[in-house]
Amino acid sequence: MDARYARQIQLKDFGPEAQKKLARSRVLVVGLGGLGLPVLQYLNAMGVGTLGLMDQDSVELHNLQRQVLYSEVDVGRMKLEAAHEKLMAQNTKTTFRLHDSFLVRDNALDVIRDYDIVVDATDNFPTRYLINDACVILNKPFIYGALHGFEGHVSVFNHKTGPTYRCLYPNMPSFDEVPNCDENGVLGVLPGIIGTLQALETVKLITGMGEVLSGKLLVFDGLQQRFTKIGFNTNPKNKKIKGLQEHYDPLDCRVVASISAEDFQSIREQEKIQLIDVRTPDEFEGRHLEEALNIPLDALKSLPKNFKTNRKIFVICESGKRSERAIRQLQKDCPDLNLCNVAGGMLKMKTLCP
Amino acid sequence: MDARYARQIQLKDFGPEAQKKLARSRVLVVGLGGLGLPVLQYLNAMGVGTLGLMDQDSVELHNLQRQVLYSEVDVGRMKLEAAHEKLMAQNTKTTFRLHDSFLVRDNALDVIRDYDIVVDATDNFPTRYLINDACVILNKPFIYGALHGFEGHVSVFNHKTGPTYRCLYPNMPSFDEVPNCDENGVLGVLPGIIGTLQALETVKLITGMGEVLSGKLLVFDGLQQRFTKIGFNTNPKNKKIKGLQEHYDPLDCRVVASISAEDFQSIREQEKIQLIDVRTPDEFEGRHLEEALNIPLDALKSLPKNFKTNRKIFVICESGKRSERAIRQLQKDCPDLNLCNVAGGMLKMKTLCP
Amino acid sequence: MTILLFGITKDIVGSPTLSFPTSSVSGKRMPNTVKELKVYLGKTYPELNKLSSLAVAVNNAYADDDHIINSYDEIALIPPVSGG
Amino acid sequence: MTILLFGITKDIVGSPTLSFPTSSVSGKRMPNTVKELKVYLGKTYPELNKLSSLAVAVNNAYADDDHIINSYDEIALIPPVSGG
Repeated sequence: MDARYARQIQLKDFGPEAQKKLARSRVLVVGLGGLGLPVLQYLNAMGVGTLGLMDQDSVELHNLQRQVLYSEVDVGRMKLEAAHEKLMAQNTKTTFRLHDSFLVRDNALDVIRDYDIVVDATDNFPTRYLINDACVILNKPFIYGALHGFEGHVSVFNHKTGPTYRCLYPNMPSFDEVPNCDENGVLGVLPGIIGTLQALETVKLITGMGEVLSGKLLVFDGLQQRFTKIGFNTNPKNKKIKGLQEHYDPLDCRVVASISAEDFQSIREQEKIQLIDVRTPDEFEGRHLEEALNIPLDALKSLPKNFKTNRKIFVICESGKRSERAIRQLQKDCPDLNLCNVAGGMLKMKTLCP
Repeated sequence: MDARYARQIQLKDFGPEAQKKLARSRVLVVGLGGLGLPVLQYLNAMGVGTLGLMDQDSVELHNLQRQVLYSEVDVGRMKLEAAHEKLMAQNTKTTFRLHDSFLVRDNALDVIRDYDIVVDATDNFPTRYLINDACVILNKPFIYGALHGFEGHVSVFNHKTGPTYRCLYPNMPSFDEVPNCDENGVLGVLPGIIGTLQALETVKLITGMGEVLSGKLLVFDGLQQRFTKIGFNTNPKNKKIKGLQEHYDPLDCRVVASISAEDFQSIREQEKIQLIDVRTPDEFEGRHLEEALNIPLDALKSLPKNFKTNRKIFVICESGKRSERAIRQLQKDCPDLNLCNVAGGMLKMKTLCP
Repeated sequence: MTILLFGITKDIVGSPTLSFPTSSVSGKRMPNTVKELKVYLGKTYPELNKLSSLAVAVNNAYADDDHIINSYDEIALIPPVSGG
Repeated sequence: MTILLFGITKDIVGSPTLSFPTSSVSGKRMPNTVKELKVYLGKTYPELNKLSSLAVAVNNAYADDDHIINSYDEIALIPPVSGG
């Protein structure tokens, strides 16, 4: 085997056999963000033969605080292109397969079918449940990682007869109970810790060495430096999924068009915009953007009369959650309105214009 | 504060104050290898104002298996130069200070003095004890990380009245009891896990948030996925160090000149070399390099008569440990001999020419 | 009884742990099952009630609603998290 | 008594844990202190004797040579490691 991998081949519990298994394995990484990048950097360094990259986002400035593979010059580029370029330079022997789309109901089975293992490095519940169901249907294990502030989860789901994501969390939380997608903050280094732990589990799964985190949820609390391991069992009915659900997207961030606070700020500086602030009158009075019209969420039945419905209408609240709900509410009756959520809301705007 | 850091500034326990503290802090990372690189990538991403880089090694092919910041084209370049280039592209706002040397007794106090925190990302005991003593003398905390195969250690030493490295391990192990330096294997992703945990402790120390791993040693076993936390106390005499020891180098790898198996192999292919194999006759008979002369370690008193003492003499054993000892033994009497250890020994040579 | 709080439950309660006095001291009736504990906590922290999806661990093992708990157990509330 | 082995002690023993029967079962005199445990282990695994620098933890706390141990303790042998 390659001298390049000598330092791990010389390990008694690893050896040339494990290296060969890595070389022959095919791993799909869904999401090229905070979790996906360290997973890819280390799997690529260690010699995994085929790596699938899947994402359709572009690099934004505020990604750089935790997505360490990207440089400042990559801002605005497609993540897929930027990540592929750097990973190729790191290891020219790896076969890269590029999937220039998000993982959705209509492509999930076809994409996952050709891989041995899936790494869930996504940032939203709908895709996590989709990965779970597709992996159960195709009988593939997947390595789960997820974040919240200073905390992270790691587990290996659907490994042989082991439990699945639905054995822990049977149903998707509704969109107003747990922060989803971009709304929630995360300490820059947290995805690095969780992503490298995911990469380790991937390697253990491929090579068969050690004990895989199957049937165990590792919960890491970075503030308290506390690792808690929770045991849980397979619920047989969750292993019997035969087809995907009709919809995974009702809670998907991507259904509600959103704009980063940074981009929103540059648009504000260039043109006259239409903006609804759905916070309470008290919050509005505390501080608001001058072009904003205040209609609290519970009073929002329809658009103000003087708004042009053929032009884009921005909606803002404190953190981006109520404004998302406002958009869903308005879209129920008028699905064609061009509504756009200001991600992060006034909290983010305040960091931009202190 | 910068929109770039919005995702962490919006965290209640972090906020703009913590971001300012990061920007004002000066962190020295000693060693640009498996541990140092993830530490630097994440501290740089998160906005630490001043980062000190210290190393004098060049990138070797077998580094790429775990040192993920380097690309294949960097092999042969100085680590300092390659790492600096990529970190600059990642964050142009960071101030980088480059220390183009190893940390040694004669420069330690002068270099460390100008930093708030030291990250111990070295790969050998002498430098770890030197960092410990210099940090005690200068009253600086340091973030310790170390590896062995599938395992890793993390702790924060000399934080206020907290314990030091010597409170855990009072004296440096002798060079034949615990593997040192390059000899021992390491799973590629392990330094990623330990390095990101070191980066987290660094950020907690700078910002004051959460509980710092002071007085606690975190021991991670990647095979068993076991995190063990050991409490230990300050031994007051270890806080009273007033000056560095005369020598830290008797066990230092760098004192014994060594060559990587790869480089050794290319020299072998180009010229006729002088080589002593210090293994037992049995081991030698099992397999040896054709130009090798077998003198078992315990029979090695002086050089063979027909060896040219003005030319380089290579010494090899099974793993590189006995040959290192052989060189120390020979150098005691003749310090000017041009002896060179083949790192990794026959074990590595076998991976090169299977 | 010690309750470790993770994810949004930590944000709702405002602290990483909760400690309960044992029933004999407080005089109040203590929850005997995971379900009763959820109801009990929901009274003090109403926002917890809207979490339809919440894993509860008793002594490091996932526990159903009817799992019996006692005052020496270590409980953890682990809601799903989505970030990546 | 369970002994967790780390670093080179795991390599020497060839396993990540050691379990001791309690003295009443084996009939042998069990070690009562950390020092006695080291001597005891050194007889079976002579290579352990050359470790001049070895941290021993009893129930997750660093323990000196004269620390008293009993059969229900969890012991960990943690030698220094140098890689980076």
